[in-house]
Amino acid sequence: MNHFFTVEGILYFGAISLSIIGLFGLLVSKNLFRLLLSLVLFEAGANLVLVLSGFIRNGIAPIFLDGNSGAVMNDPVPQALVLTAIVIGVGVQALALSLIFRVKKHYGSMDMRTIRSKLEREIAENAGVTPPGSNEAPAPVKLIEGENS
Amino acid sequence: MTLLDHLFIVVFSCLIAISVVRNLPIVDKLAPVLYGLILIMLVRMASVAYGGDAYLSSFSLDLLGFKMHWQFTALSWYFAIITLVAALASAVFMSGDWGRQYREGGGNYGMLQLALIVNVFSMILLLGSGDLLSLFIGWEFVSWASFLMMVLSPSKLAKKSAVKYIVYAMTGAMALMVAIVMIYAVNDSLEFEQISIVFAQMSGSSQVALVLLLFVAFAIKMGLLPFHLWQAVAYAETPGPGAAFLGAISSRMGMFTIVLVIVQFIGLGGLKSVGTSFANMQTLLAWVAALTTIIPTYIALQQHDAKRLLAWHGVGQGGYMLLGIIMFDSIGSAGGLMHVLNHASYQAALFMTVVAVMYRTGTSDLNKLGGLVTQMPLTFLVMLIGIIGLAGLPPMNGFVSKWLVYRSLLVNGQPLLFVAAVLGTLGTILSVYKLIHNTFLGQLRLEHQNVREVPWSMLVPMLGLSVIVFITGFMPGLILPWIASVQESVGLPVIAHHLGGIEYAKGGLDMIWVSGILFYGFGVGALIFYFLGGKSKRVHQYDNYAGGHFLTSDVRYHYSNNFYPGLMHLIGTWYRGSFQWLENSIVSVMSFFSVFFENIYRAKQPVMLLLIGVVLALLALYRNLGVGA
Amino acid sequence: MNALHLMAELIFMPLIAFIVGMMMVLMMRKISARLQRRIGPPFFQPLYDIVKLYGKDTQISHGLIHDIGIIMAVGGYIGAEILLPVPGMEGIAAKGGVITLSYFLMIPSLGMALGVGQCANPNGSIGISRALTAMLAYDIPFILVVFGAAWHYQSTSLIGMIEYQQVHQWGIVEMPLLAIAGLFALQGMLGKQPFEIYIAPAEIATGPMVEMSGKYMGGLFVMQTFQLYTAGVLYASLFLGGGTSFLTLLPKAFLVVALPMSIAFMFPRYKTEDVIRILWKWPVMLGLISLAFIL
Amino acid sequence: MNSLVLLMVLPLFAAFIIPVVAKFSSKLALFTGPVVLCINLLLIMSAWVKVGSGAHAIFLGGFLPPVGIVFYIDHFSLLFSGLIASMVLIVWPWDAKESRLYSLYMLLSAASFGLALSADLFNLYVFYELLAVATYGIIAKQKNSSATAASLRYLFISSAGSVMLLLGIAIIYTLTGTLNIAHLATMTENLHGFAGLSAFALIAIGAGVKAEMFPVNSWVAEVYGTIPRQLSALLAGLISKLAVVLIIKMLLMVFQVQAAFDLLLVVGMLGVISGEMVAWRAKDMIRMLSFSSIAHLGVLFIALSIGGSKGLWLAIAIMLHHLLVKGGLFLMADRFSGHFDKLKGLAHHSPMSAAVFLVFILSLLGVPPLPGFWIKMALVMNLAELGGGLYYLAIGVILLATIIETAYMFNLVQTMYLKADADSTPLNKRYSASYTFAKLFALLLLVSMVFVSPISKRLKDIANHSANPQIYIHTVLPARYLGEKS
Repeated sequence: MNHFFTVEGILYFGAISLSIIGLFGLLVSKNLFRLLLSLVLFEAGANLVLVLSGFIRNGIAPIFLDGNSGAVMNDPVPQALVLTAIVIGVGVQALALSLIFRVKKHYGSMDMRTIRSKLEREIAENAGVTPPGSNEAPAPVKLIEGENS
Repeated sequence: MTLLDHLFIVVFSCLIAISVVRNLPIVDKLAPVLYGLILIMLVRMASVAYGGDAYLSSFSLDLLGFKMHWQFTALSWYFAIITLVAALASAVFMSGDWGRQYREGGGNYGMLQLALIVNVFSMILLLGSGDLLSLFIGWEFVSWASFLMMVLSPSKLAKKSAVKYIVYAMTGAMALMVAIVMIYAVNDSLEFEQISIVFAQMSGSSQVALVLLLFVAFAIKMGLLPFHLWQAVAYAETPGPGAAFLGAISSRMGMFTIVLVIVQFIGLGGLKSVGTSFANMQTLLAWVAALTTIIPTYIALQQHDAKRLLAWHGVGQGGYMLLGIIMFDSIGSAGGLMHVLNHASYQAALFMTVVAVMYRTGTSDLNKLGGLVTQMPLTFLVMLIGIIGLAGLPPMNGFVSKWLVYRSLLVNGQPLLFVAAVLGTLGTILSVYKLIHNTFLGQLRLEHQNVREVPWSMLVPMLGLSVIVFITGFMPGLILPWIASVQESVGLPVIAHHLGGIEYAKGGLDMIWVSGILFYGFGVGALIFYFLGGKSKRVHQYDNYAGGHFLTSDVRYHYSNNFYPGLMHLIGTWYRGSFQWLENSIVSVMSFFSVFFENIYRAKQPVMLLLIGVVLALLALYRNLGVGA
Repeated sequence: MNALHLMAELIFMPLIAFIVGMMMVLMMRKISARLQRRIGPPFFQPLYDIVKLYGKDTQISHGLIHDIGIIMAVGGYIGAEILLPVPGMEGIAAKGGVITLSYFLMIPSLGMALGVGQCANPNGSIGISRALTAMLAYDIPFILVVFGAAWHYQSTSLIGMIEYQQVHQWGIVEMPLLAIAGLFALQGMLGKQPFEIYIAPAEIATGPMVEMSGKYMGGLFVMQTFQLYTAGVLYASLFLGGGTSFLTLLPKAFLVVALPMSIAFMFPRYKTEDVIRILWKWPVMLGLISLAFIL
Repeated sequence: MNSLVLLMVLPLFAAFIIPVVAKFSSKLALFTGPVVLCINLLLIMSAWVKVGSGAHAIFLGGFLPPVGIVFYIDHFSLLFSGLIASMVLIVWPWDAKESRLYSLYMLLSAASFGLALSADLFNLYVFYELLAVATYGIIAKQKNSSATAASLRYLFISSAGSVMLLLGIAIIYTLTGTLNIAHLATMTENLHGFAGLSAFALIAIGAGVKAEMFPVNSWVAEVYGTIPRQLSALLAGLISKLAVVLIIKMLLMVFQVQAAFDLLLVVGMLGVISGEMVAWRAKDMIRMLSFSSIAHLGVLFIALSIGGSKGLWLAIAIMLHHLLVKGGLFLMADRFSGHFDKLKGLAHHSPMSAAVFLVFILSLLGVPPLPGFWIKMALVMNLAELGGGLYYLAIGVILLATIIETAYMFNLVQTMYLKADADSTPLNKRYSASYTFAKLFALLLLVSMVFVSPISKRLKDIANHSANPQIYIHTVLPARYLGEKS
């Protein structure tokens, strides 16, 4: 079990835990903002995993490449990728935040469950049907009249 | 170009022609002519029904690597001629006055004409199939064509039952598809011959599965137990002549495929090799057939709507056909095959009489009719001939085929099946008597005093069909050569026949003699009746014994509702609706799963699943690193 | 078979049946009279009855089907008689067989039902409904009996069955249980107590006969003679070895008909559902047990 | 050939200038998008001819593979590019007054083109995210607030999916050190371990959010229920397929292993059965179509699980068919939607629309001789040839689904053919451009019925070509890489 206590092992462990915490947050949170934060954590964990994939212990920054130093450099590609991913992530989070504001304004609640049930009701009303999951009878089981066999 | 190609071209042109002119008045005259034309094309191919070679089509298709071709054997021809005669009769029946009334009542007459020719076209296509794929396509065509016919009626119930039908039909089609796939997967070929080749190579459980799948597919079409629930209501709700046509032949396409696939290519040996020696597939199918003769017949006995009563009998009579063919001997299979034609003739005639009564009185409710024999004597005659045929009494054709089936059961030593068949026949007698009694006999209602006989455009096909019912009963030898060719072409033992019936070592049947004796008896009876004794006096229907009361026209003096109270009191408790219950419980189980999945979609479980997935994946990564390090 | 023989059969078979049948009616009435400690009718009473009915002045018809129903009822039996082989006259009977014959026996019922239906009297219709139900009840054991016999004798032709019994033993010896089941069916077929709910005079005014008068009723009387004759000869042929001559056949037939009549008065009248219940229970059970032995 | 980069660049550029243009002329802004798309269509057509039966790679940014950005062009990717251009044209928001919506549509098409053409895992991720953002934007731009809520809920699940995709990419990079698909295809042995397969699972499920894959598709009903039908047609018809394209690229080039196939097979089956079951209980048109769409994407995954060129051609066929049918149905739903009972009498109001509807669902059910039948037939036959319990189970599931589908679809059809009553309002618009397109789709479907044979042959050719990793590798990677390998 040695390798778990190397630097990479610990870093990976941290990154993975972060992802799982984030996802767990997504599962248990009801508040919209907490959900968003969980998403941020999840994404951060994933970014860490990605950046770790190019990490080499005692490697040098890729920018100081001079060809004969003999030092191993960290892989630059994941770093570039992570930068992009972070940017995208921030964009999405900003969008989410603005949506949260609008939803809060309309529904007057930050609770996902309340919003879901209200949303379902609205959709059902739009479509002119009773919302799913209400206590209505199960699917119509109508016999053809006068049948007996 | 072979004759078969000509037939296909003619049928297809007729389809186009009728779909073009369907809303013009000329369709009334054109449609019967076109069916006559197709009939002539079939007659030109008649050599196949007298032992000639099968016709092959020169068309063939190769789509996605599946090859399709078409052929016409004696079996196809036999079913095709029945189809065409039924279609011709229905077309004549609906043209003219009935059609006018239908149009005035808001019916879409052009669509009905179109539905009829579409049905004929798809049936010819199915009957001409030369391999499993063309069979499947024809099969689907036939299903959808009958659906088209059924939905034409504006009533809500009709549409509901049509949907029910199409769900059943789709189930059958899917079962057929799985069976075809099982066959295809072995040798990558869709030829009919592959069925027997593949069947022989299969393991026991696959054989069971294959036979059951094929049987389910065909049984649904034919309305055999336990798939009988869709048929009666759907047929009964179809507009008049359409019901006559569908009731006559549509569900018999299931019989055609049973003969073609199960009898010809799996065969007796195949069926017997599946299962134990005590209960093999043949036994199972025979019992399905027997129960199909009994249960729907007794359901028919309960109906108080004439069309529905007939439709339920249509389901029941399917049992006789299967019962005969499943015996695999010369007389039984001849009986089963012949019953297809016989049933088609009298069933079409009977449906037409009921439609004729509806045409004049506006109802087919058996509790609201009565005494019409004085107003519509010819319709009564047709119905009388029809019910004698349906009940299987001499001298009509239903007797011949049922006699052959009974004979075969006797020879094969199947007492229980024999009793079951007789039970079905007796139930039929009771039920058809109720039909004719409640419609034509007894007291004539006040509102029907002015009802007249139906016009000739409706009478002619009815009378024509009843002539067929009688002639083929009197001289079954007219039909038996066709049956013999069919038996030869599907590899069954061939029946020895002559004009009057069959020759058989341990007691044959000669219908010319039988009918002769019967008519001699009637003749003597008539002599005794008319020449002995005083002259009878015709009295009014109210001049009747009423326990001292005087009868007036406002008194309903007709016994129609709950016609067999004693019997129903006894067996009424047996009508538990078990099959309906079965159907409903399937629907309930579906609902349960549906709600279950609906909740899955609403709940957060997706994220839970994601969580599990991610944890696993990351753990995998972590371990992988560990191994690498 | 020459034409003369054919003519003879066509004429004499029904005639014999009629005469013998009338004697059976007489016997029946005598038996019931004796059981009730009466003397009973004179020898020609059955004939007198028929002649009187045919000769009546008032003959009420309810329409053509009413007439045709009677013709079918009588005619069906006449046809059946010709298919029922008797000594010396079995040429035409060879053309049919026991299945055909049992179907012929349903035609008179249907004919009568049609005629009664046309009368537009609910009493009659109720009677027919009961009669047809009773037919459903007794035909099941009857058909089991026919099946068992046909299987045992390996023939569906009555002639073949009689020949077999002449060579071997009588059917009643070889298949006693089936023969008993046959007796049950016979009781139902003849419509004797306890299976005579369908005429129930006090309740539905004699049911099918309610609108029958004059020669219509006479037709039914004729039909009854045929019915008794058919039942007797058929049972005798199936189980009692038929006969090589009328001398051996007729006593058996009379015995067969006498039996149900003699026991009839021991029973009450069963309700329709009870008729079905009893006929589907005991004789069917006996028949099935017997079949298990035969097969 | 390199002009094909314009496919992506032009819409992106248009997306940025449209708000500016709109300041001067809203008309001009409205027409910018369609013009760009038409140009793209022309580009695609000329490229289609030029590529012929070969393939072509475009290297961007001055780096050669496996480092640089690569676009891979063959008939498969061009087919999808063409579909994107035409589909966006069809659903272009002509009646919207807002220029930002045009930008979003342009952004969406740019991302879609990128998704169809990219040959690089990370670029695929970027375009995927871009597509997602554009979609959230378009949904949230709808004037009703429930659309906002639906969009937010969609955002959460979709972003979670994107992160999973990212995680999968990270794992793949850890294992191989490259993200170029062609390069990955040369080192599959590194990826066929448990870790590699879980990376595939993450990617499949991550992309599966958009592809309406079973466990991650709870957004479908909410989003389709709140947005305009045209947009549903776009999402269900096209965007879902693009996500599938991503999965196809990974599956066929890198993960041709049984475990991956089994994964797709299982989620496919679950999707089919759950979708049909829920659709069966639906009582309004949109909900029914949404869940039926889920089920049909499930069928698509089942087809993919056959693997190889056979699986690919079936998948393409299913995608095209589903695009026509489901797209057409959603477009039709523009004119009639709502509770089924309101549709009573539709067939009498507008026999034509009932007939078009019927054509669509008959093909969906696989009734001969419509194209749907041949696809179903070929799919089932191919599954049967593979044999094995799971594949037979899949056959059973597909056919069972057909039966359930018949039940609910024809329940709807019979309602349409009933007599109208007081509260039935079968048509909520007298005229709708989408309906015209729906008719066009139906016509296409009928035409393709006649040409089943040539079309299937063509698709098989495309699939044979695109499913071959060797062609891909040889086209994309420079010779020295191949030299090193061999």
